Amino acid sequence: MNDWILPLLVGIPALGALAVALAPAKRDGLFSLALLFCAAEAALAIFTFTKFDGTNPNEQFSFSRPWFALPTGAGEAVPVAFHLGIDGLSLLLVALSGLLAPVILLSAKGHIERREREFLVWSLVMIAGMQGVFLSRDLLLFYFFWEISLIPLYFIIGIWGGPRRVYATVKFFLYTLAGSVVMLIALLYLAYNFGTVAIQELSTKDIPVRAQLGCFLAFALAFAIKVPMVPFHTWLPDAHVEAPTAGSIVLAGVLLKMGTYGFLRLGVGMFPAAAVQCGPWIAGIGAAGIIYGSLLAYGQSDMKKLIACSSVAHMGTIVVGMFALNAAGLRGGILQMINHGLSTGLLFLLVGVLYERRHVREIAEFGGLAQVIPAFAVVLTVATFSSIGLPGLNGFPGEFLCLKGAFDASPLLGAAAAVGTVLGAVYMLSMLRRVAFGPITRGENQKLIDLNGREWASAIILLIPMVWIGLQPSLFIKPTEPAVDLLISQIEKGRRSLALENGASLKIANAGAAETGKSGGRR
Amino acid sequence: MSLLPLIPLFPLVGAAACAILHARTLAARRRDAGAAQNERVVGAIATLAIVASFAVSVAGFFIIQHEPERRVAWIVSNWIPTGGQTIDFGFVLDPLSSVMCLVVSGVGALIHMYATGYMRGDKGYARFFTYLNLFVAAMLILVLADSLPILFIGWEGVGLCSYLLIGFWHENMKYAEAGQKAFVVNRIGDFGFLLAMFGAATWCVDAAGKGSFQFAAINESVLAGHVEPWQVTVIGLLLFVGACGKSAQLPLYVWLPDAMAGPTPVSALIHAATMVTAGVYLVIRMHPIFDASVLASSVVACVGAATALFAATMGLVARDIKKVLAYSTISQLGFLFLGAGCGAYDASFYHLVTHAFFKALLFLGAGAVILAMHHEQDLFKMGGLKRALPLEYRTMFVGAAALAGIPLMSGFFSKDEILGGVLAGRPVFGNEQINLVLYVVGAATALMTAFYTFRLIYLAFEGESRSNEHPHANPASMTIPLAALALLTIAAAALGLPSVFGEFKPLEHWLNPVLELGGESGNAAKAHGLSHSAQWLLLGASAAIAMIGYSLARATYGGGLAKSRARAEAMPGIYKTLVDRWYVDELYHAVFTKTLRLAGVVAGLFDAYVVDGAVNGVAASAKRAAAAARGLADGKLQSYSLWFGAGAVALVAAVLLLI
Amino acid sequence: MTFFGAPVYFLAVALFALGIFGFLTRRNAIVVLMSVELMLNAANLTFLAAARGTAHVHEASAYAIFIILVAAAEAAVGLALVLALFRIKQSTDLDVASDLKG
Amino acid sequence: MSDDLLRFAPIALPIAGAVLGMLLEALLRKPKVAMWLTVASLAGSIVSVFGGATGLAGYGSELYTLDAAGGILTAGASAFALLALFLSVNYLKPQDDEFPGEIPILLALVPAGIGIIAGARHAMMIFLGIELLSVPLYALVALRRANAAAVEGAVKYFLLGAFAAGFITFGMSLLFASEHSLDLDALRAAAGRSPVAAAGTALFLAGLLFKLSAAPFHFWTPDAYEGAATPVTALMASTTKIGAVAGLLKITPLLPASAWPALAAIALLSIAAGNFGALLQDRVKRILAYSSVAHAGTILLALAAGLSAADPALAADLHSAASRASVYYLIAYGASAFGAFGIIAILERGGDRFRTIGDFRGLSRRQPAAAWLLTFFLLSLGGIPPTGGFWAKYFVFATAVQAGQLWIAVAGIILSVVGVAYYLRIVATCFMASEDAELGAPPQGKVPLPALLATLAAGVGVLVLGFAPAELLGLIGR
Repeated sequence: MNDWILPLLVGIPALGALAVALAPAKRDGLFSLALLFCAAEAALAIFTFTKFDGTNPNEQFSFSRPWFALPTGAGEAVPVAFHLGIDGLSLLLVALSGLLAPVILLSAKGHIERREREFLVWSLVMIAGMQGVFLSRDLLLFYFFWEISLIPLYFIIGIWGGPRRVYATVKFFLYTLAGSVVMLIALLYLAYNFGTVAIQELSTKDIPVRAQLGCFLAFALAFAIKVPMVPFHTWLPDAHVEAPTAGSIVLAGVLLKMGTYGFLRLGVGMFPAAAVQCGPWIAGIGAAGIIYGSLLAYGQSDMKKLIACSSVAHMGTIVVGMFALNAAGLRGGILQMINHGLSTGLLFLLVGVLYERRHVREIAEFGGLAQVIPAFAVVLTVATFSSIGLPGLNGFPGEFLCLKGAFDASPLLGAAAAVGTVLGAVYMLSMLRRVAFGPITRGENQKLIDLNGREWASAIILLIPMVWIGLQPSLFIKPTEPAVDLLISQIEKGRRSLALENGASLKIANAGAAETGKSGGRR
Repeated sequence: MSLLPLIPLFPLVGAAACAILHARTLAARRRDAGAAQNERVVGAIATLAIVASFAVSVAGFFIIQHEPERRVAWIVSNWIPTGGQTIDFGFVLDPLSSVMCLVVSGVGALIHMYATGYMRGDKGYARFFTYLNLFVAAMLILVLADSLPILFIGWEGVGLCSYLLIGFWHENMKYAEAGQKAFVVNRIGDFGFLLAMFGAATWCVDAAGKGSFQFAAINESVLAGHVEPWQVTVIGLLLFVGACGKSAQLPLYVWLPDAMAGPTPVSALIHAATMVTAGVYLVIRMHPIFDASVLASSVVACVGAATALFAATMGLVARDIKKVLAYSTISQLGFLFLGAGCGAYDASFYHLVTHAFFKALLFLGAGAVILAMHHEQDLFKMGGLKRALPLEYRTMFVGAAALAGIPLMSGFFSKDEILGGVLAGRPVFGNEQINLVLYVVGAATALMTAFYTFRLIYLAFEGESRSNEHPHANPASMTIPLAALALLTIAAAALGLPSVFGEFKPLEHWLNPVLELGGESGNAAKAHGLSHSAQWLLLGASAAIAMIGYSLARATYGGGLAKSRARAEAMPGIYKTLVDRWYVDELYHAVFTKTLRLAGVVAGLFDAYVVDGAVNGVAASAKRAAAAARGLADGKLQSYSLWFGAGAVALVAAVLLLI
Repeated sequence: MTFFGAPVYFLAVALFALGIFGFLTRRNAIVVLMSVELMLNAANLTFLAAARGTAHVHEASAYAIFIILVAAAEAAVGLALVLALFRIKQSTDLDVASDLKG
Repeated sequence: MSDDLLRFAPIALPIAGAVLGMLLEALLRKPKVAMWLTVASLAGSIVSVFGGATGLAGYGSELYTLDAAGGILTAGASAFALLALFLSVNYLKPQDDEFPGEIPILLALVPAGIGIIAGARHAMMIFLGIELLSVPLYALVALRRANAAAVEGAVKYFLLGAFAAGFITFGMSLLFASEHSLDLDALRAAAGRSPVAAAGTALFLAGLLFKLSAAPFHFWTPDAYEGAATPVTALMASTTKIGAVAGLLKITPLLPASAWPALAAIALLSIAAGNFGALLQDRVKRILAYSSVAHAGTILLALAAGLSAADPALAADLHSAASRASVYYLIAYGASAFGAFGIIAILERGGDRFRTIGDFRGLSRRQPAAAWLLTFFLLSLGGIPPTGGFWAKYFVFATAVQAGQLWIAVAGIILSVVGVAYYLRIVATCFMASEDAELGAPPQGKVPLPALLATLAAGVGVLVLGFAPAELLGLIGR
């Protein structure tokens, strides 16, 4: 059976990194070599998307080799396997990461002038790490790739970043690491108490509710920092502002999705009862995040920081959608993950285009660009409207489903989340207006040159799926449906065990003394 | 019937073609600045696309005659799988949507022809027609949609095109701001619409308990009583919020006057004939909801009446010719909602159609005047154009007469039908007296409408010219649509003569299948039916109101500007507030924009100092601990050994204690 | 069992405590070395005292010899180091050796 | 007969090599001979461990028997000594007039001492092993007699070492006083019965904790590491802990199981003291010294967990898990620390320039290979995958979780994140210096080949451990 696909998905960029590190070529030679690997990666990703069997809910193309066994005393040991697999939940994200690979390279060619070799090596390692996270079906392997993917971005931001890059990159690295080490402890707890680290097995084992809650919260901390959810988001604007364009694209495009994907696969998938218990809280924080992120974005004068804050709001929508824990919300969450990747990736690409020409990011520095560089203005308008969820573009189906999920969960939550659509329009359109429309305020803007071939290529790679998802959302949602329905059955199981648990405690309470006693498990 | 998707498809293809041509022009212009635009080709493509769509609509209009319930549908199933209620990409052509298609594509075609002349020489010619075609396509999707989400696609699509077209001359920051304001206010309305959609999908369940987004299913479920009353009211009110955003009713009307920043054909097409009526179309399409909930329909009626009156007052003193027409549009839309709110759906739809014709005519006429006066829009700087622009004068006079409700004009009959519907319609908030009050408000508005309409005519065309510009004639491509629309305005009267002149009401019969959904409750006005004498009385009153308005306008503005100025100064207080549009804009700016900006800054500071402060605080405390740790290692062997000894003692003590 | 009550253990513990006290308070390198010797001899004393009158007396004396032997080796290296320190710092006062800190 | 010889080979060979080396060097005055002799003897020791010297019964086996874990530790120590020898071959020559001859002899004795501790079945054997390990190290630290820092470091290390010896001996005497035997198996059987024995074990433990450089006994480490020549520091960083842990693995079971909180407290204290100590440090060697204190604390976490099981069945499992984790940790940490110091030694080439972090500014542009390799070692020390350090940290915390000490594990791992901060500071200085920053002068002279080989060997070790932890786990487990 074709189990060679997934190791290759992780292998191609890794081999690419090795090849670029050792290749004797000079600047352009290196870029084309790296681009070759990235193109192969993108092709394979699209190939995987097409060959994926949309009707089968469990993992496909699985590739598993025993790695080592963690002895847990008393003879037996916890088998740890190098186990890759893809299913409905990770399909779209794997495709997106593959697709973004060439975009990162193409955008990097413009503004990486020094130490290109190192940059290309780190980018390729980054892509390998990302694919590894989405494909790994073994908790330990997931953690292994999860931490490996931190290092490349640390260097990408650190070496090619802006003036405060060291502060930003150390903050990003330590913040994410602090969250993930707590996840490691929970991971070990699972290994020892349930004898396995395979995600599939853990999802089927019915872990007691109290243990589920503990592990869920530990995992949730790591993912909340990565998403980022509001109280833990302060590293994102700094990281984006200081990161080079290519770094921002990969950070916004894929890295943030590891958090939401983790919530989905490991949070809801393995600890359904805890997910049901904490669901409303997390969705509430997500909704607050949408509004808070939007207000933050509205107050920004730096274009890149504005888009970074908008990602906080968009990721809030995804979290609200997912933790509505119903059919529409989960579908919306998964689709919105790649929508955000595409539209924010394109927005950062465009900010990079401006930065390469003017070396400045303040919105006030621009104005009336539509008259000077119309092509750029058109792409910026499309990206802006895609990010605020205009029907016909990719933003609408995802956001619609997320909000519908939230509304089905509770109308109040739906209303709060929907406020984000209005606020989104406010700050995005005001940015678009101040950048593209109005009179030309700066002399330097007169001489700007429009998008060149390379920039057009990377923009088109993003625009095609953006329009395609907008026109034919079912093509992208259908393959994920079986996996989502499987997840829904998990959630139902979680709800039942939670009700059982509360029911049991309720009986004890009643038996103890005649008192009002709250009703059984909250919905 | 696979013809249906063609209706929106033609304008879409047209828009794509114009876009490609525009891109080619831009590329050519980049090589040498003076590259000529192929205006003729672009104009032809764009207009033909709309004419083709109009032709298909006409064909569709005749085809559905023979269909059983005059209804034809086309569906792409499971467009967005939501795991619950499926969302199919479906169009339906039934009496209501077919008439709307005819109006949209018909008036659209005329306006496109007009625009080819109006926009001549503009360097964004092809870009303009790309957006215009895109708009018509979106409007057609909106009208043909058979379910709320697909209507929402058209709904936001027209919002986008109005944003692009209002801010068409984006070099001017004022226009760009107007475009953004329009989109944001529309988005606030869409917020309500979105929640209404979700509410309808979850609450309006059929017998089997399965919700759906389809209009038919929702209406059926409401009629069958599967939905609790409060839910119906909530959906109704939220739908009305969406309608207010799109049709510029109180309190979300502020964007329409600023939308006049767009080129005049845009104002004619979007802000008079088509987009702004989308809200009324929605109410009529979902009328079982409004029939079922007294509260919702009463709110619609009252807000409609209030907006009508309020906008009319501002129309009295507006100096810019397009602003006058903009306020009049808001006011007439108020009328439509007033009618719909009282259950007179066919009356308000009739007025919607007639209004589309004569308001488009007035706007196009105004455009011609502006073009002739080299882009001068201030009425006080015009005058005496009667001689220079005879055709424009006559056609605009017809439009003005219809708007003012001069007897025998289509506007007179349609407005009268609404006022009749209000009187005989469903009691608002459950008691008759309010209907009477609403009638009086309507009548007052009609009076003011007549007054400001003819004020416009007299200021622009009568008296001697107050500007040193000598107006030049407009090209044929602009005058033909004017004439056509004038004819349409006159002919439209035939669509719905009052029953007193015999039962000749083609429009009403045509709409029955759609409006009869609720059986008796569907069209309340018809059921009560005013006695003949009451109808005559009503007709007389409307005629009187129109004539009074006309003569008042003639008296004040007939003799030239000086005398009218004096009368205006007579009541300075009111005049000033009216001129400043009741200070609403300033209020909105202060309440919304300022607080939002302040909230943005506060959030930024809070984020930087509190949330980020906490993170940096942790780092700082770690550094403080590090400094303390370094302090311990002072290099002296004695202190090292002291620590060693203390450690050993502590260890021994601990072990002994823990045995 | 009065075994532990025997006065010799008090002496051993006293010696050990004296050694520690000397090590902590004295600043002269040589005296510090001597106090370490004290601690080692306290251990010797305990070994021999514990084995008195039991079958393990040979074993205990072997351990004592081992400890004395190790003490000698340490003293040798220790004094060599103190000498090196003296050559550089011209003083055996240990506070002199406190350049490395932080 | 051959079994007896083979069993003692791992420790006998190095000692023989050292003694013979001294004689030849005195007679023939050619230092090269002593060096090659040491190389041969150390290599022989490693080969003998894997050649079956472990687990043999027979003469003297009640005093000394090398089990699998002990074998790995001895082989590891010998390997690190060998690499240290290569590292120091032409490190000292340029500006010191010392006979290089002493180095190989002293280097050979260190793994011998560790071998004795690793195979010890008798308390006195542990003490002898510790002395055999420590005394050569005191001398090695003070090798550059003219250098004030070296001598000062050595004096402090020596005096505190002697102080620790005092505690160890007195502890043993108390053990003997209460149990009349120093045989470890007998003592383990009597664990927790008499307070005097417990006190004795505690004192013994204090001495070992000093050797391990756990807090609050760690203050000698920074001064000794900074004072010593870099190859010697590399040796100390990688081997002293092996000896200490070998001893602890044998002594901690003597403590009653209920005493584990004491160990856990010291473990957390060490991680905190080490990480916070290093956070604001500016001299690189002191940073790595404080980091070794933190790593000592991490190993102690595993040992504390190993001790914590009350009922005997679980105790055996936990103890084997703890020893497996700590042995793996020692090898992985040893290789990483050795590698880091190796890079510094290569960069210094005997000079004295790469002392503060500032000297490393923009290293990635001057010596990219050195910068990347140093980063790899630092990441391993930080416990970031794909390095051996990650799995080491993983196994230690696995043991803690297995013993059910969740909150201690969480506290420990959060504190270790603070540790990563200062590794990143060094990496940041190497890679992220701004363009215009003036860079330190490049080290003169060509890279000494043996030193390069030694460091690369350590690098390969860390990489192999990073991707394939099963091999070493298997070896230890067997």
